[in-house]
Amino acid sequence: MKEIRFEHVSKSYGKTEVVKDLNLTIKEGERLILLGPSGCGKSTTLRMIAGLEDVTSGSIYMDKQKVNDVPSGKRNVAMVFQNYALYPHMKVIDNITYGLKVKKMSADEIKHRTDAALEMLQLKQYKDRLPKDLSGGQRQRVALARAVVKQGDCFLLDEPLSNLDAQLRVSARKELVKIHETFKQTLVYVTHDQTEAMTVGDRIALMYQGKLQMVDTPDNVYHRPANIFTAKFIGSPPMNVVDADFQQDKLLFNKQALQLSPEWSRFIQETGATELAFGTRPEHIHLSKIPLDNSITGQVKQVENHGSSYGVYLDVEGQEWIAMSETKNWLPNETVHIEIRMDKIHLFDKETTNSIGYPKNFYGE
Amino acid sequence: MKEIRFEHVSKSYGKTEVVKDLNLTIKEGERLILLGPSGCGKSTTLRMIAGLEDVTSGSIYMDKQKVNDVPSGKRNVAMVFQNYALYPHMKVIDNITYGLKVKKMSADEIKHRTDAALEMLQLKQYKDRLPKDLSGGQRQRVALARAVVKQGDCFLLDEPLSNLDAQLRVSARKELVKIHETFKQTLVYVTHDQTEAMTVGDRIALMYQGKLQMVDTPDNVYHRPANIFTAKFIGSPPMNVVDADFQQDKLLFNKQALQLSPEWSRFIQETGATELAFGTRPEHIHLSKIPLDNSITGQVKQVENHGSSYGVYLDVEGQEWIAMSETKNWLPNETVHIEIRMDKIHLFDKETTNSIGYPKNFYGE
Amino acid sequence: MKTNRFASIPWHILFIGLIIILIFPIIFAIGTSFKPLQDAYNNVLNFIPISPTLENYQTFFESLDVVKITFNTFIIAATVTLFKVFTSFLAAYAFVFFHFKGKNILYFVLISTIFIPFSVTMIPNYLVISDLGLADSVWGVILPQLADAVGIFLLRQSMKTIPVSLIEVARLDNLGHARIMKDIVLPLVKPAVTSTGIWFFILSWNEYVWPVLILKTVDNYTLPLALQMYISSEGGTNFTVAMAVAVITMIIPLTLYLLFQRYIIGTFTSSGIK
Amino acid sequence: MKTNRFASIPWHILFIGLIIILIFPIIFAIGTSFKPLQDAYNNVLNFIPISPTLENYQTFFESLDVVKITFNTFIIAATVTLFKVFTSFLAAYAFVFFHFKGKNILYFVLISTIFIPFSVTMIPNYLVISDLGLADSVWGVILPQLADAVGIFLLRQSMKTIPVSLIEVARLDNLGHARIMKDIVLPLVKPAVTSTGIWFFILSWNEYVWPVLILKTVDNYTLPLALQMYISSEGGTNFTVAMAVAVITMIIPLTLYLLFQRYIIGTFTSSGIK
Repeated sequence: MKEIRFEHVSKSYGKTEVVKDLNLTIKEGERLILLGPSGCGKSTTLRMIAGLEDVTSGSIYMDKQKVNDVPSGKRNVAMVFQNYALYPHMKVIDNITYGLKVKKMSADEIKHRTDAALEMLQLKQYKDRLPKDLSGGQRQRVALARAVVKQGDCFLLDEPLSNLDAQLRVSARKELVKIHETFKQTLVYVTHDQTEAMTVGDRIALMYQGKLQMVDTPDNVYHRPANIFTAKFIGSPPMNVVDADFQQDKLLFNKQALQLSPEWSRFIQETGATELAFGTRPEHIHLSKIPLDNSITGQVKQVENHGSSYGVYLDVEGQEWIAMSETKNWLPNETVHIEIRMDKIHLFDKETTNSIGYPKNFYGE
Repeated sequence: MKEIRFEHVSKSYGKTEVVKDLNLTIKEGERLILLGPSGCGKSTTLRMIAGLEDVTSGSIYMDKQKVNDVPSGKRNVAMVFQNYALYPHMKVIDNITYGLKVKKMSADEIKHRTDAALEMLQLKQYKDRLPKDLSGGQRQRVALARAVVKQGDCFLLDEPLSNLDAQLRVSARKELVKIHETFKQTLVYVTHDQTEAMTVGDRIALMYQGKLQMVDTPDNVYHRPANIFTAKFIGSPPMNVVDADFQQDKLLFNKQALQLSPEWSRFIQETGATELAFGTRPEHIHLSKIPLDNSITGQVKQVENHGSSYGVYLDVEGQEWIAMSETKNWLPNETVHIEIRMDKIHLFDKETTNSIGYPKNFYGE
Repeated sequence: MKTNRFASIPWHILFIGLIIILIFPIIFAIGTSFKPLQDAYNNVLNFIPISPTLENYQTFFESLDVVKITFNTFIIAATVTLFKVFTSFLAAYAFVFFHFKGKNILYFVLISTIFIPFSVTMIPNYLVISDLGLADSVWGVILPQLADAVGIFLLRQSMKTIPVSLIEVARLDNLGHARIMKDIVLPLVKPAVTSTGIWFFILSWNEYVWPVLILKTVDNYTLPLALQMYISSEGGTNFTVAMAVAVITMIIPLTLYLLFQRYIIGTFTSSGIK
Repeated sequence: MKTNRFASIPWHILFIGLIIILIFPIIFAIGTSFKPLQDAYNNVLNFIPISPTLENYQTFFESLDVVKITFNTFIIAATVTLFKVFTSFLAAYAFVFFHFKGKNILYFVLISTIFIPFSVTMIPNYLVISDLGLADSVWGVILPQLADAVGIFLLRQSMKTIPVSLIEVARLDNLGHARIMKDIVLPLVKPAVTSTGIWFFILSWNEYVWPVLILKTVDNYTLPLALQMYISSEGGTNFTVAMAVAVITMIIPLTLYLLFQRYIIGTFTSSGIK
């Protein structure tokens, strides 16, 4: 149970800077998700916490102690690897207890911890098997058990569910949350999967090209994205983010216009922004064959079946939009009317790609 | 453009039967998706069409011709492999034209086809690169181009998008549909991803443990699943499928009951089923803190953030349900009232796991 | 991949050729060792003895101290093998799991020695052994053979297949290198260690050029030296005896190979673990 | 993995030991080849010549037809290499991409021949060569060396890294095996083919035991035979000349190795493609 703090941490391999000036505080006992596409530096960040990678510049602290030069073995962290990293020649029980035995822990204590972990992860009947005789899900649980018995200060997980199939992943992530709620260690979890991030995390740290994009709760990351990257990365299908001009109290898409609320209009005027990117989630769009108040029009390009609803790809003044619809009765090239939930829109500065924020009193602030 | 027909096709490796008595007709020019979890036999099925695997018993026909003993090279099929299978030592352009050149096609025809493919797949500027100098998405497009120029009768794709990241997959599958609509070859597409299957397929053939589970349109597979496996495999989060008893006009969950519509009651009585499995999708459940008409109660176990909505795990009479909710104001162990859209329910025979169908006139039949 | 009908003539010719070149001489040697000299001369290319005899074996056992010679051969091969495997294991571990300056150059230089003719190093080694007073002793044969770049190469290849995360888990548990080598790396590369060891053993067992330079007394001879003695005997009158010695020389390596073939074929077909 | 501080004494001792055993004799040989005989006798363990001289090289060039000998060595090594690589390539292709009955047993038997002492097959081969009237000719040296199981093993290992789907794509395009081998497999395993070839070339270049049995006339000698002649000359009075011959013998293999080191180290560090 320790706080982990990154202060201006950078990491380079040769000339490639994979983590750039990272400042991040991981609170004691929280579940922090490091989320991002492959190559964004999230795994490297996790490995720097474990001491498996050197820090090129900056400092990492655990509570008050600077740990840059503390070797891995002295940091008291437990880690679950993507490939599980089980010792192939050791039985399940030996995999779990080996790390404790080399520490010369008392046999009683080892047994106590191991029994609890085997129980919690339903591994009792597999304890004499070799890893190769286990299914993927069982191996993953053994890796978890091995990390759990260590009772380290920090619990680090590197894409722990990515080798499981979709069904298993759902139950595994629930199990993980349960384990964390038992031990309450500081948990850092690396994933590229936004669903895992949303469901497991207390907070999400989104990274892209080595840079931290946003750190906040899943709700805020989803509903109040700090920049265009975050807006488009979180949510499936992704948010529509298109170019728009602001004039008086309207958003212009070429010749078409959307009326903004007085709060938004005043707010945009205050910030002085003119070149904007406009964001709206596909599920906040309502399509109609007949004209609606404050709507714009677009042409249907393609309809995709998503099961519970249909994804309708639209051409709106030369930009591609996607809207979710309950029905599939949309014909290619048909002109449709697009109504947007104006209380759920997002606006970004086109140059900095940052959100220009939200009007005060709009979200009850 | 050929019809492909499987008649009682089985395939075994030693004693393991990976495809069991498959009967399936793939219509001329359609997009058929072979969908299923890993190891279900879908790839083997595809490879039997290509002639890369022998058939153990049964027959495969292309139009009228039995092709069991026709070698791969004479079947005139084009295939895209999961790993793309680009020749690493050949430039993009050579990868694409090599197969045509060995057929001694005229240089004009080769150039004509290749230029069209490079154009369509936006590969012009990469044509002199080696595969290793391309991104994953570009490699995938080269593999597509190589298959396209062949203009074979059938277009076979083995998990063609699984090595791409989420964002790219969305655009790649749209591109694929567009290509198919240009050439209209019979297209067989193997995937384990239900979203791909739903969005790309004219029809979906769902396989599990070597057996065909259901072949139908995406809409029918989603809305009218033929059995419990199909019901739970398609949809995310998966459909709730729980044990229920039928008595008079009610479904019983232990001590709680749901009133069925007269159509359903009459229908169930006609089929004579009593031991049932009841299915309802998470998005067809409405949760409430106050009692509602025709509802049952359950205890909240866990709430998961899914971004646009929340997944609420419930304990209903000892069985786990999941419901989608717009809000997250559900406390652990709180008792909530569960209202179900009774026009969207599914019932299965517990023994055969097959759907017992739907009452006549219920879906306008 | 679908079964290939493997029926065309050129492929059959290839494999028959391979068998003739690689396997026929072995069968021939065994056959000849059971032939009387006269028979062997008259029917050189017929490898089945017309009147089988053990007299060649008898001659060998009567004229030399076979037990002593076999023991010499064994002690040299065993000691050389143990040392080579031990030093190769340590070096391979360092090359795979350490990062240090000049690592790649050092590896390159060491591996380069595989390509140096033995003749080049033979004399320098001989001089050192003479200076140390170890000429005509098995220890003189052993001393310059305590390390072998081939072993470093083979074990490094095998260790490279160990996922680095296994070592990282151990490091997070604060394990030292001795512990990691003994408890984790050694069990995982056991097949490679075994087959590298057998490879060294057999090479040393069959070695002629170096021992013949060091060992002068017939009592200190190894089996290949005894074999060569009969081969080069005046007038070729002993070549059937030589074949008998050859068969005896072959027995121990072949037994070892057959006993551990599972490991060896494993290392020679895959890359170690799984 | 994080940089390991590679500073502890035992590791240094290990690597210094390796260097002494593997590299020191080579430097020593080169040094001695430039020493006058007297100097070499007086300062055996000092490998830097006090008064460097070329007289050892001179002696060699004056007493033997060096060009002829080098040419013999070369023609044998080149022919043997070409054949071994060719037969190995075909056999490896069949073992990797065909499925036929008895494939695994055949592979096992062929690979087993790697472990058979050369002494065993030497006499049978010699008898056949004599019968064919090829004794004392380079062709007699070449003939029994047209195939080598080591080559089958190495090229099979390399071909196994080719994704089967590449071959399947070719088969869907109705390509024959000759075409697949030439256009797809050969370019992809070129590094392995090159380094296997160099390996065979160098082994054949350095070979002593077999050529000395076949080649009787000094004019037909190869470099290692010439070298051995000086080494075993009466009284050891020619050992500095022998070192000069050793250095000359080493030049061509070493040049080849350095020229193609990129390929060789590639094959010796990874498994062929990427």
